Amino acid sequence: MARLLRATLMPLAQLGLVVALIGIWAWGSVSGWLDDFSFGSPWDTGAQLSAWLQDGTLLEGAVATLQVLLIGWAIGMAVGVVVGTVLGLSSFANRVAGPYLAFFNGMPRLILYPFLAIWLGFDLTSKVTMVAMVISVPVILTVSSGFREVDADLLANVRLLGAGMPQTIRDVYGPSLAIWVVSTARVTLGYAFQAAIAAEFVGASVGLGYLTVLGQERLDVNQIWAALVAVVIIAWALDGLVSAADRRLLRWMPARG
Amino acid sequence: GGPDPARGPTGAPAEVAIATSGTWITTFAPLWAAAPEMAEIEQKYGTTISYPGFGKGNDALTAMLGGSAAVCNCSFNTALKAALAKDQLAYVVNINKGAGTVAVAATRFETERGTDIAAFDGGTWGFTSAGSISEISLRLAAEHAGIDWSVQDTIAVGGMSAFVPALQSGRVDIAMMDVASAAQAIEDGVGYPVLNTNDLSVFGPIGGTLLGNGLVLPEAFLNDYPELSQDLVNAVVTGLGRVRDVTDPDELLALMPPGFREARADSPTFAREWAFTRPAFLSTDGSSSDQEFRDTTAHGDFGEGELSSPRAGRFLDNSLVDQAYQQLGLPRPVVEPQSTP
Amino acid sequence: MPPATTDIRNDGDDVRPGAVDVPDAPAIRITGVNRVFTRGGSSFTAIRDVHLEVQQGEFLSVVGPSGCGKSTLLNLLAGLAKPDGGTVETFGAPVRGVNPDVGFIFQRDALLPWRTAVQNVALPLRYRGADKRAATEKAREWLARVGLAKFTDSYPHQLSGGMRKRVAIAATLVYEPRIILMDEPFSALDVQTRTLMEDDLLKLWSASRPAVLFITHDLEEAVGLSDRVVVMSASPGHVIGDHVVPLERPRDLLEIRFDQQFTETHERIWDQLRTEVVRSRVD
Amino acid sequence: MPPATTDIRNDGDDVRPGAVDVPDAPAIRITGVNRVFTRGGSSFTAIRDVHLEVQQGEFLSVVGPSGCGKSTLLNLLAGLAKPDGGTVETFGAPVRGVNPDVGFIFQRDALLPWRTAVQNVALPLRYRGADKRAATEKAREWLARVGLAKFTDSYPHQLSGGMRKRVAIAATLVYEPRIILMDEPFSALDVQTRTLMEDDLLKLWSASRPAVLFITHDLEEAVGLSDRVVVMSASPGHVIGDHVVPLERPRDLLEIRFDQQFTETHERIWDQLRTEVVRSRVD
Amino acid sequence: MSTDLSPRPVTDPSGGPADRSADRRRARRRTTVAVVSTQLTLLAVLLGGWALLARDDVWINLVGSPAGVVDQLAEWFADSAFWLDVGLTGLEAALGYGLGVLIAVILVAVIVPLPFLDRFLAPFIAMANALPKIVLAPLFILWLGFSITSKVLFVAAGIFFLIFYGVYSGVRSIDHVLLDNARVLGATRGRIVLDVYLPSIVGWLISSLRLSSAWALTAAVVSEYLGSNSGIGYRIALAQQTLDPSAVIAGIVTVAVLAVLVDQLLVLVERRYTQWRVF
Ligand SMILES: Nc1ncnc2c1ncn2[C@@H]1O[C@H](COP(=O)(O)OP(=O)(O)OP(=O)(O)O)[C@@H](O)[C@H]1O
Ligand SMILES: Nc1ncnc2c1ncn2[C@@H]1O[C@H](COP(=O)(O)OP(=O)(O)OP(=O)(O)O)[C@@H](O)[C@H]1O
Ligand SMILES: [Mg+2]
Ligand SMILES: [Mg+2]
Repeated sequence: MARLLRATLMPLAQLGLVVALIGIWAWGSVSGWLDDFSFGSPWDTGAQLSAWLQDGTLLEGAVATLQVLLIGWAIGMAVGVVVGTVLGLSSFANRVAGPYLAFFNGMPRLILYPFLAIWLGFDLTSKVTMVAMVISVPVILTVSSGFREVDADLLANVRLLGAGMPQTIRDVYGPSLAIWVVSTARVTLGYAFQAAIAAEFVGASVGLGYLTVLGQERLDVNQIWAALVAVVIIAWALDGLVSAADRRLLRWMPARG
Repeated sequence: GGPDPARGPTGAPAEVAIATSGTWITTFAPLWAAAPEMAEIEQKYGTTISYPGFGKGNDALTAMLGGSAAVCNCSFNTALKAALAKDQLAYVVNINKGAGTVAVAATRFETERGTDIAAFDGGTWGFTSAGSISEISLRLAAEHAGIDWSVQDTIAVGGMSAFVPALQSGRVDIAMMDVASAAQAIEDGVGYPVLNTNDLSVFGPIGGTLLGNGLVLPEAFLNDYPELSQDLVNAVVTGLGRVRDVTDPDELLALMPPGFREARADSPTFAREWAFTRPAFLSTDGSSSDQEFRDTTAHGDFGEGELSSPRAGRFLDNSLVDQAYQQLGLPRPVVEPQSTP
Repeated sequence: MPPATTDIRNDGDDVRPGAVDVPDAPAIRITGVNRVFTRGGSSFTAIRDVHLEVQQGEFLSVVGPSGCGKSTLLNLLAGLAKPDGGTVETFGAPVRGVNPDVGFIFQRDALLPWRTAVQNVALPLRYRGADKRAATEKAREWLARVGLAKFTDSYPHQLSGGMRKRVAIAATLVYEPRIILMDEPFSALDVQTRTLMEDDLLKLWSASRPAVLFITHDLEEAVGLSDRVVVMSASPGHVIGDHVVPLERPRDLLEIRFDQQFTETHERIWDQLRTEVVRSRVD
Repeated sequence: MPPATTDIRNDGDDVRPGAVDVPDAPAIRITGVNRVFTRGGSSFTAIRDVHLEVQQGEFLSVVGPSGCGKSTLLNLLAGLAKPDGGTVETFGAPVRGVNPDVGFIFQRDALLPWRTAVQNVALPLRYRGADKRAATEKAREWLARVGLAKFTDSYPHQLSGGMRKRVAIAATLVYEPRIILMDEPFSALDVQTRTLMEDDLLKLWSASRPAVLFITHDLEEAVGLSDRVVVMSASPGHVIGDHVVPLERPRDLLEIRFDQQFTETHERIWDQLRTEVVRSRVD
Repeated sequence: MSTDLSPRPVTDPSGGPADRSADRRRARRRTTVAVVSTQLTLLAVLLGGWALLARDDVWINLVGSPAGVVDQLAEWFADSAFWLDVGLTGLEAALGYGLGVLIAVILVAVIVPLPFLDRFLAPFIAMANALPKIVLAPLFILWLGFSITSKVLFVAAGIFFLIFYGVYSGVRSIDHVLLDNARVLGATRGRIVLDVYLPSIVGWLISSLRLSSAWALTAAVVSEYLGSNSGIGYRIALAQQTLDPSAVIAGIVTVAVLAVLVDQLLVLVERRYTQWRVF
């Protein structure tokens, strides 16, 4: 009973917070405390959203962005995990790549999209590459440093039990790194969104990033909010998936509060 | 409104920031050429004048609305939109007319298509970003040539620096560029000019006389610092007069602050740039007419009734310019006749 | 923290050149081995000049005061660390990299926390190419044998200390390695479970006759199980006594304690050990 | 992995309301306590309806088959987990949150890997406000007492298994808690070191007379040290036997084994335990 | 500049007798030589590739040329205004970084002991994480002006999540026995944080700190790029407007080099705090 109560209470409380925030926003906008030009208003944003919903703009934009995001993110994660693994296993490769990675990581990659676009064309490929490029470096760095946290006893044990390198990776490195990868997955999801949107600022005629640029161009904060609401909802859903994966990957862990 | 800026010794703000969309843009030559007058103002009021530059006009305006700049040098439509939605603003002096852009097509089309925009039907069209003046002017030109814009392949290249490579690599067939990119593209042999929107004789029939950029002031600033406001306008009007009649690019460079000269080291390219830009000044004396107001707002995505509101009515303010010519004792220059599409 | 070992990831050369065993070679031959640790700048000799031979099929126990280097010795045999002098050979071939001939029951349990008990036991079989079903079947059998039939699907953190140890034992015995290294395998078990498992161990051993190197602190256990008991000195550890256990096999572990020869051997080793421990305390 | 405990971070109220002790209350009173774990959906009762009292100054041992819930019991007493029924009291006050009265020697060693031996031992003193110099001094003394004078500045991973255990013991005894919970503290030690430490423990205990709850698998140890030995059944664990040890104090641990009352008590507990272990195996 | 984030070249932790340790030292020196020569080869290949690319008309407008970039950098280095800009960007990044780290650590410290708060906030944090901060940059300017405040906040918003999720996962992977032991030994909450949490999460913390230091610089540059008249970001924006690709690249290189330097600093810190490790 108590559990049931707790299970329903939490979403209610969360909903409550959302409603309260919108309430403050609405009140601020009515009372003039928040001026419409800088902060927009809930109803105008709502109206914009429903208009987009009706004419299909929103769906089209969301699909376009999601496509870039997911493909780019998957590629970025995969490249990151693979390269990170190589660097984690070979100290030589790691030492060679170190400065290059640090350099690349330090480069403001978000403003490089026009270069990519001209090189690869103003279509999906360049946007996906952009997303993958932005997130793969942090993934490489986290994964390769995760290797050092792996318990040496466990490694010794499976090697003695007869595990070869692939098995060691699967049975020891993989699960030990899972928690790192999952945490990276969350963070990179955020960066992937940034990159996808930044890419859509340029060279796009659909997508949520395009819609926000339009909002900026028209000085219409409501339009920016409306696009962001869509972004946030998608993000929330994706994060749900990540945490489901997290629960599945890490179910061996002692119960945590 | 932002925080009240600290006051200098003479009661003027300690700093007057003029937010502009882009630094050392040739289109704003009158502003840069007003440097000596600005220095005098700094002296007179014990203030400092700065020019924070932004990638886009919107951001410059935003900076002013957010209170971190006192004055904005930005495009007419953007400022009007803000004036309707937020604080009352006034457009006190016009700096250039026309869209400030040049359509450039890839060299490979030069012999075959020339300046016939209609010939680009079905091709790829480049501009900076969706909703920008670059897109609008390109669309106007295309539609004027009888092209159905909605079926064209359009690409927002993002930044100005992407124009030349995009054209060169064949990613776009024709693009509406800022003058600097256009000059560069042509100088590099990548493209050839198709249409200069600064040239009223060409663009007038297409989009009418567009009010380009100008100084925009919050009304509060005007009321608080009437004298300073007037002096700023005087400076720009002086600057405008200074550059208007200069045909020799080197002579022009000599009028510019060192920063500008540094940024325009390549003189043949700058010569082209100047050739493209100058018509934008020939068609203005700093003031703006109601007809121009109508032409410009026609492309501005305004709501019904918005433009007839009293706020819109107060936006355009030629009085300071008129006053400037009186105070300065300068004759009003002859302006090219207005043209409507 | 694990006892530090040289990194096993560096030397991938698991393939031992001497894979062709010398037929009559002892299962284990350790000659003049040293192991030195640097600790905060100064170096510390954990074992010095250790000589030890274990014949194929022999069951040898090692006893010695805490910290005398017993675990260190096993690490060398397993190839998890390299000696700083001397040679370590199994079946006549020097140990290079991780030694595929040995099964190792660690002093600290090293189960994979993300695998259930049965998956942990099935692991070595799977590594040896058994198919999943067969491996799981056999693992289940073994878990039943160590009294954990009801806990096959528990994760290690859900097991008690003794249970984890039993899983680790099952995981090593299940694949019948030719050499078994056991580091205090039964110390976390209650007397009864312990006796049962000792019995099991002896049965298994007499069936497939691996060489066993068994570390324990329980002298009765050492004498009861082994053919030979080796006593190590306090650090720097080296072999100071080698006692043959003159008891017949098969042995009944409960009965044997009352055998006179058992008591005598026990007494002899005990005496030697006592002196040693007192010495190590005094230093 | 540690046995999972209900999350102890939930209740920040470490301050026990009943800080004013009831003078004659038993040091430990456990009444009708259950502890249930959920494991892969189904629930599993680790201990059921356990009743246990330990008087102030009493030395009590608990024995029982592996996995019967002994560690679970200690976790409840230390306030690291909450019972799923029944009450757990120390000095007459219910245990809420971490119990500040107890010292706990864990079955698995729990030294901070990033602190040297002496720092680990000094920790509880520092937590109790001792200044650094005094704490280090005392910690050094204690390390010497457990035979680790030469290893004060080693990190845990540089110590052998038995050494780590000794550091943990020193870290608990050093601050003289009123209740000491010990989970197989000596099982990783060799016989001699073990005897020395048992002696030390008895000396310390008779000096400050804490209540001790001692878990061991070594019946001789249990009988030799305790006033009373409690036998737990196989899971779900509960108390099935309570044996008073009718031996005089002070005791000489080496001599006492030959005392007839010792042998009798030992025999009696052994019999009960055997039946229990066999039962747990058969289930 | 060896910037390995992954396990250090794990050498034998035990020294060994003199002849062996000399052997090992020699071996180590040999690997270092191999590493450096491979790095240099790679560098040569990359620079060569770039130089080749720059001979192409399209590409030189995009990526400039190595010579152009070097010229530009030389010119900047001699210019005190450039160093002021570097200082400004660095200041914005540092302040934003400090702020972001502070908020993230405080939030973790509040959330971890209060699981209901954790569950309550989780979706909001996830949403905020996904919010493209780059869209917010203009709004920050609108709300806060183009003052240093807006940039600092922008930077903080950019790196907050890296730190937050990093520290949070670190806390989750802590060994419970250590916690329990410390609590039983009488550690107060503060001491537990100092003695158990911090040392256990050092690996996570440092790795997130290292990742986010680069992002902090990026964020500072992006916010300058989007609106400012000083800082390296502004120099990049200016170079784009004046169609000077070499200057764009020079700006980007400056930022990246700055990031590498900061990273090296953090590596030193890391060495200091992870000595106890086995490796
Ligand atoms: N990584 C290391 N660095 C420094 N010293 C070490 C290291 N590992 C072990 N030692 C030292 O080597 C000696 C032998 O340790 P070892 O673990 O082999 O002892 P042991 O005989 O197994 O003891 P126990 O019975 O207590 O497990 C000890 O003094 C220990 O401190
Ligand atoms: N977190 C957990 N989840 C599920 N089951 C658990 C958990 N912790 C302990 N158990 C179960 O509770 C029972 C008692 O465990 P406990 O650790 O108390 O045993 P013990 O008496 O200390 O055994 P040993 O002597 O082997 O240490 C065991 O069956 C164990 O599997
Ligand atoms: Mg050992
Ligand atoms: Mg236990």
